[in-house]
Amino acid sequence: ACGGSDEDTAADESNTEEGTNAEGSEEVSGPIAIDGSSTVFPIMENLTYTYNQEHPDVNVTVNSSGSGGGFKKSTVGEIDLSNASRPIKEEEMATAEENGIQLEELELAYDGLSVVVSQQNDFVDELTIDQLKQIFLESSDATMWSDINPEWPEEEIKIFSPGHDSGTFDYFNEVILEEQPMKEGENTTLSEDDNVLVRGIENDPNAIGFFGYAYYAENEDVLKVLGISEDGNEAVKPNPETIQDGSYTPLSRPLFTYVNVNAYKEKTQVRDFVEYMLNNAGKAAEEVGYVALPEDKYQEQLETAKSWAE
Amino acid sequence: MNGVMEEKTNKKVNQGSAKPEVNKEGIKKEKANNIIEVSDLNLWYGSDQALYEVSMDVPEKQVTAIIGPSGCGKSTFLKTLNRMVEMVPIVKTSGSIKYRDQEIFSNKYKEEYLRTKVGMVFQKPNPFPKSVYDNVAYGPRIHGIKKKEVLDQIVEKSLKGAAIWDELKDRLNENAYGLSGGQQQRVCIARALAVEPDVILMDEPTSALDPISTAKVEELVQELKEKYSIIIVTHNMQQAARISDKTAFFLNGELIEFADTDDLFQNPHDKRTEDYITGRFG
Amino acid sequence: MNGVMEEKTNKKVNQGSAKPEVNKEGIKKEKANNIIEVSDLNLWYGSDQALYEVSMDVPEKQVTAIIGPSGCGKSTFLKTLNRMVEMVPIVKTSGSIKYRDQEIFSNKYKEEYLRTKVGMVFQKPNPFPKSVYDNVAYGPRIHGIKKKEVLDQIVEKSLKGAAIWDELKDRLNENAYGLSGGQQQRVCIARALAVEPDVILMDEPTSALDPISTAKVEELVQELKEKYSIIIVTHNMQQAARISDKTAFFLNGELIEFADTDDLFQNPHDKRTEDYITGRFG
Amino acid sequence: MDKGLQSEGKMIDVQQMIEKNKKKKSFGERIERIIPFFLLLCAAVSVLTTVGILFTLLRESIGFFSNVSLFDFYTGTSWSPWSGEYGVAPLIGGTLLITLIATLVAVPLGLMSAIFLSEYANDKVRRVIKPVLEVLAGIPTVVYGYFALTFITPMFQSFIPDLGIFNALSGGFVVGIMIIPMVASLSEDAMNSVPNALREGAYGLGATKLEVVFKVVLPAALSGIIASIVLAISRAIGETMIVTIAAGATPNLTFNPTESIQTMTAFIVQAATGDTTFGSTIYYSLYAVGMTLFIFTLVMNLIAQYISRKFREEY
Amino acid sequence: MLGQNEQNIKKRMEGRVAINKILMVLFGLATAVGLVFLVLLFYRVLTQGIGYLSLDYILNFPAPYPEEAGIYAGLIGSVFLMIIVAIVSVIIGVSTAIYLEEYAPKNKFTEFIRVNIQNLAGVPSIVFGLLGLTFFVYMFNFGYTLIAGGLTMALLILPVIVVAAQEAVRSVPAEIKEASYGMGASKWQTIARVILPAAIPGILTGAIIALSRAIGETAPLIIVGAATAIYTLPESLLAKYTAMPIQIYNWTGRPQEEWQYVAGAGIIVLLAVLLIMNSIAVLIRNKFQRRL
Ligand SMILES: Nc1ncnc2c1ncn2[C@@H]1O[C@H](COP(=O)(O)OP(=O)(O)OP(=O)(O)O)[C@@H](O)[C@H]1O
Ligand SMILES: Nc1ncnc2c1ncn2[C@@H]1O[C@H](COP(=O)(O)OP(=O)(O)OP(=O)(O)O)[C@@H](O)[C@H]1O
Ligand SMILES: [Mg+2]
Ligand SMILES: [Mg+2]
Ligand SMILES: O=P([O-])([O-])[O-]
Repeated sequence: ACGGSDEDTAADESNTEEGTNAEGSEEVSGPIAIDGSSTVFPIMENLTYTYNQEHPDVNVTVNSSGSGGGFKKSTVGEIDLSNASRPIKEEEMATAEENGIQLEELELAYDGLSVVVSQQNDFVDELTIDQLKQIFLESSDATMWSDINPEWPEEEIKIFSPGHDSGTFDYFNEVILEEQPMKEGENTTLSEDDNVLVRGIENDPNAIGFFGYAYYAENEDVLKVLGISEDGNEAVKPNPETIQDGSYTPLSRPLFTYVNVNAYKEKTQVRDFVEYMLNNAGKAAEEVGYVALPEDKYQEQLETAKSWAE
Repeated sequence: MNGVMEEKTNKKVNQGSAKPEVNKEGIKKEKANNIIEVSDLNLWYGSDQALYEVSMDVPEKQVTAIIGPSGCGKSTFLKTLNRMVEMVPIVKTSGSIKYRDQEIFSNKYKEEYLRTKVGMVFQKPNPFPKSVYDNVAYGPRIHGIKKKEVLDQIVEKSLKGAAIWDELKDRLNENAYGLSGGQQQRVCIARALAVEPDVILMDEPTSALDPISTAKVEELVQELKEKYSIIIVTHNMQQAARISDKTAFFLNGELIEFADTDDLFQNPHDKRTEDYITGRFG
Repeated sequence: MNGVMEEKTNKKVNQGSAKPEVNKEGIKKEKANNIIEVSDLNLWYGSDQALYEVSMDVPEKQVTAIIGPSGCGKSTFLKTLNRMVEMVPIVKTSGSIKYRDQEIFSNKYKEEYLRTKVGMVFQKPNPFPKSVYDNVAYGPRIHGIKKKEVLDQIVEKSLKGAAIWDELKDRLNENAYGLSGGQQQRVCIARALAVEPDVILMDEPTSALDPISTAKVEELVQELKEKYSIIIVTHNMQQAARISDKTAFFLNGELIEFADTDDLFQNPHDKRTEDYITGRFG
Repeated sequence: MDKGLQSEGKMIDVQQMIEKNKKKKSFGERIERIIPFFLLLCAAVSVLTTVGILFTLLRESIGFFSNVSLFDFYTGTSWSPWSGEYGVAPLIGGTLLITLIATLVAVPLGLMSAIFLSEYANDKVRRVIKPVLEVLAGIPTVVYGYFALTFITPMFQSFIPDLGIFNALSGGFVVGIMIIPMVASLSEDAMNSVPNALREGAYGLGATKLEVVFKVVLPAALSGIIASIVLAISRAIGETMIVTIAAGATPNLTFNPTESIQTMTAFIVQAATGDTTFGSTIYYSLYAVGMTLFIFTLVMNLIAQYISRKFREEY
Repeated sequence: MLGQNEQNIKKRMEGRVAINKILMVLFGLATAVGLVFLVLLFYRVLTQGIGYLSLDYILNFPAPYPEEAGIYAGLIGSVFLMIIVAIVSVIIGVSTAIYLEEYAPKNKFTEFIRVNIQNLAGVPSIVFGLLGLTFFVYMFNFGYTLIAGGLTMALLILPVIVVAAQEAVRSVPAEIKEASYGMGASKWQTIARVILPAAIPGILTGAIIALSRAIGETAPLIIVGAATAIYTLPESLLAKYTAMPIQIYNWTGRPQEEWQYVAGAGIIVLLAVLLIMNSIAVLIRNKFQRRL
């Protein structure tokens, strides 16, 4: 909510504190505050956990209050790193600038947004982008599966979607729905909790929904992932290869963290952690069910990051 | 000095005459007349024994008084007669109590039935937080009397019986909690009378009453014994002497002596009874 | 028949002698001896008036008895003397009460102080749910006495004074709620004695006691008046006659008559008093 | 007593000691004067809390109502904020439905449990069962949420075939289970504090336990019982995690308990923990819903308090 | 009896006693319903979580691997939170109750406070979260710290404690209050020595329920920013922290199935703490409770 003007003083304080610390060199210590996307949280937890084992004096805390929640805090300078499953929005960037905060984007991994139905669903295997629009768009009249394809049963489509303003929804909204409103009301269930979506879809042959690849991967036995085809091309299903090589389009998306450059400059431990993060993010991403970026991409970003300190 | 005192003085005059003593055994033989027969009653509160081997036959349609010093078990004994004492969960009893030849401790015997037959008036006034009317009508109502006219009749009769009708006839719908202690107690007596029980147990029923109400209740007790058997605990020996036909003297949980009232007061059989009634005790 | 009765019989013998009547005004003149002076006291519970224009001077180091039928305002009057009646929020009073020439209704007068000086024993036993010891030590403790030896002494003395030391000396640490009614009341009396007040108000203090305890308490009252002034409400006219020096008769919230006890009983000034004490009343 | 009098001579004079202590007592008197102020300050905390809540809710709601008219908000029957429809009725309906189901479960079960514990169970049983029941109120609502979703719903589905995976019924049912101890425990306390002399009076007239319960104990304990029910209902209205997880997130104006609904609280969580962009209308709408919820509980409580005052019996 | 013959009364008696028996069974069954669901819940939680429960689990910080993850930070965080909540809310709550029952003049303002408290008891926890965010986190500038969380929770359960304490204070018999005043005890002495001791069982019952509620609350802590992953214990009131329900909620939200079991283990620990709290309070309560 408020508190934008606090930033300067907060920064000053940490400045003097860290100044002395920096001279001591090698042994880094002090706090690092991270918040943001719940999608990115597992990667970040993995990274901070291993980092903390090497640097027990660094006091890392990670919250997961969503991409927007993270930006709410990072744009006023309350946190050092802000995780996001979508790029920062212009108005958020503007807020940051007003507050004298410089945020820089780093990509950590890829996620393949997976469109799924229940294993009990025996009629759909793949969908085109147009069909997705027909199913999800408010403006479309289709409410029955038979409205999409006459061969499909005359049953109501039940939609399960992540919260409307979550990073995951935002991305889907942007690339599939082209920023037009999605259906709402009786046959739509929104939840911030992806496991809840899994439960909802798994038992209903007429349900359809989407969420991060990791949730599909863990529930392969009860869910059926749909192949997505664009512009008459062959339908592609998400898997680590198709996500990394970009053939699963357009639903393959990058996951980010935004670094508070002011903090990066002033706090040794933030600098140290960002370096560690970029060196280890690929491994961490794979461990928690996401797809790593190509290795050189991490190194490239590391160079960029180092340039901020100047 | 006043009526009450004079009556007592009369008793005093009788003191010289020595009637032949009728002991417990003697009474037991007139079985037909006993409404309650207690044999070898022991009672424990947890591990503390409060009654020891009490045996006593309560005659029908007479007033039986129970006297004894504070803490001797009078209230406990009285509550045993309608099994109210079992409300204290740690209570254990042994022995037998027969009401009209039926064992009240038997599993088959319903305590609710017993308590309809053996009514009770308590030491501390305990009206329900309801109107005077509802207090008195409580008993008849639980026994299924619903007709307004009948209830009205019962309430009036019972309040009259408890010598409080005139005071309260215009306040029947007031909450009984607003009454003074004495008024409350008389409402409680009216409440007990309303179900017209067979036996009425009274635990120091007049201790909260002024002399006039006390005299009325005592008078009432005399009237009631035409139809009912009454057992009354009293801390007031004069009262026992005035109103009872038989008196039982308890001490430390034991029944020391039980005899016709005149005999007991004029010719106590036991040294302790004599000490107690002559005030040499303690 | 027993000690108590004999004493009363003695009183009766006195009945013939006609002492000159000392009326209210007569007493008021001996001002030096009055510890409490009530003038024109009116009291309302909400809109119901319970006391009407009561004026009465309580003599020092004597026993003043208050009698009257149930609901006539005895308890209310007593509670007014130590301002306990104000605990009922709807109570309103007018008039004046002076304790040792100081107006107790004055704003400057601390009711806590008044109550240390004017102690009280209630109608229903009301021990705290604490041990016997803590009950009796309560008063001294709240007034800052903390030394164990002193408290021990006070507790023992007070319990002895209330005729219950022998019964309870080994049970001082038991909870007072486990005691019988009579025992509880005597603990409450001991509790009041423990602060050694100047005046002791007693509201039917013996109504829950057996005759022996009653006799002891009565005896105690006689002893206490050596040092203290006692005002005792009783429903028992014999008791009033036995133990009090002066007696006040209340009826429907009015003080009907206030005189030396012997006078009041033998030579009642007011027809209503006479009717009441001869039992013709109601 | 004789002994007491004999030793009288060497006894201490208590009043004298009291007099002496009274002089030292200025400290005590100061406490006596300070305490009420301290207590009043504490009592003021709750008022300040309300003021704080109103401040928080109003400040942000004003932002919302500058975009959406108050009239549309309270008369609209469709809630789909992402298409600009802000009719709060479906959320209120969802809340009411959940509360109704929970109350229907908790009040009978809770009261019956209270009666059983207070009047029928012996001391030992009461001392074991009461605290065990209280555990129900302490289980994190997240746990209940998953319990409802993964256990209760499938169980209900076996005899209500067209019950959706998210539905008001299991959400409300589990909320009801959760608030049982609020009703049971506090009502039991109220019944327990009814003086035993009252029970004795009724038993002495030959009343059965049941008659004593219904005609004496319950009326005497009524104010305590109503207080416990109000607390329980308030808790049901405000319950968040269970309904978020098990009742779905479908703003749906229906009184059919087998359907998926959304409560006001569930929407607030959805909007507050989601990524709602700070400053957007949707972000502000959560405060408007919060405000509504607040007014809602206010009205509910005023009604309940009126009832409780009307039935209060003194003893 | 009037208008009724003996036979009728006896017949009715059979019926009344039978109904009493039947309802007794019904009441017992109703009590059992709550217990049955408790057992079911415990059974599910235990079967899910027991496998992951170990000393390591209790002493480990959060970790990205289910086998290494532990609840230590949450456990200690919750305990610290509860200490703050208990101290603040019991002191303020009982004081408020005493003020209202014993000191407050009967006027509009007092009535307002009373109504206000009753109403606060019905305000959803999430709203308290918003309050805490606005005031403790931002306005008082505590940030996302232990004290902000603790104060928010304390305000949340305050009304429950006040209402319970009021009821407890009110049910202290007037006779023993009179006895104390009659000894010349001042108001405060009477309260401290007679009223409070007699009201303790009721106050504790309220406090148990209230703290039980606080320890499981998730929503307001999310709003006032309890951390999800943290590798140090809070060292001061102004330190960041996490709490058990936050960790549990986070684990249940993860895709991999093992995390459900990790969460189950967390629930077991949370319930164990709850049971310990309850047992202590129940012991105290039973020690004091007796029917007057
Ligand atoms: N509920 C109880 N639990 C334990 N002991 C009890 C209980 N009620 C009474 N007692 C004990 O049993 C004994 C007899 O008590 P009881 O009340 O029967 O005496 P009482 O003769 O009626 O005395 P009083 O004249 O004072 O009323 C006493 O020692 C008392 O302490
Ligand atoms: N708290 C109260 N509120 C309202 N009225 C009351 C209250 N206490 C007593 N009264 C009324 O005041 C009158 C006097 O009552 P009080 O208790 O003083 O009588 P009493 O002479 O002590 O009677 P008893 O001998 O029965 O104790 C009665 O009519 C009673 O109903
Ligand atoms: Mg007795
Ligand atoms: Mg009186
Ligand atoms: O938490 P999100 O990744 O959906 O923003």
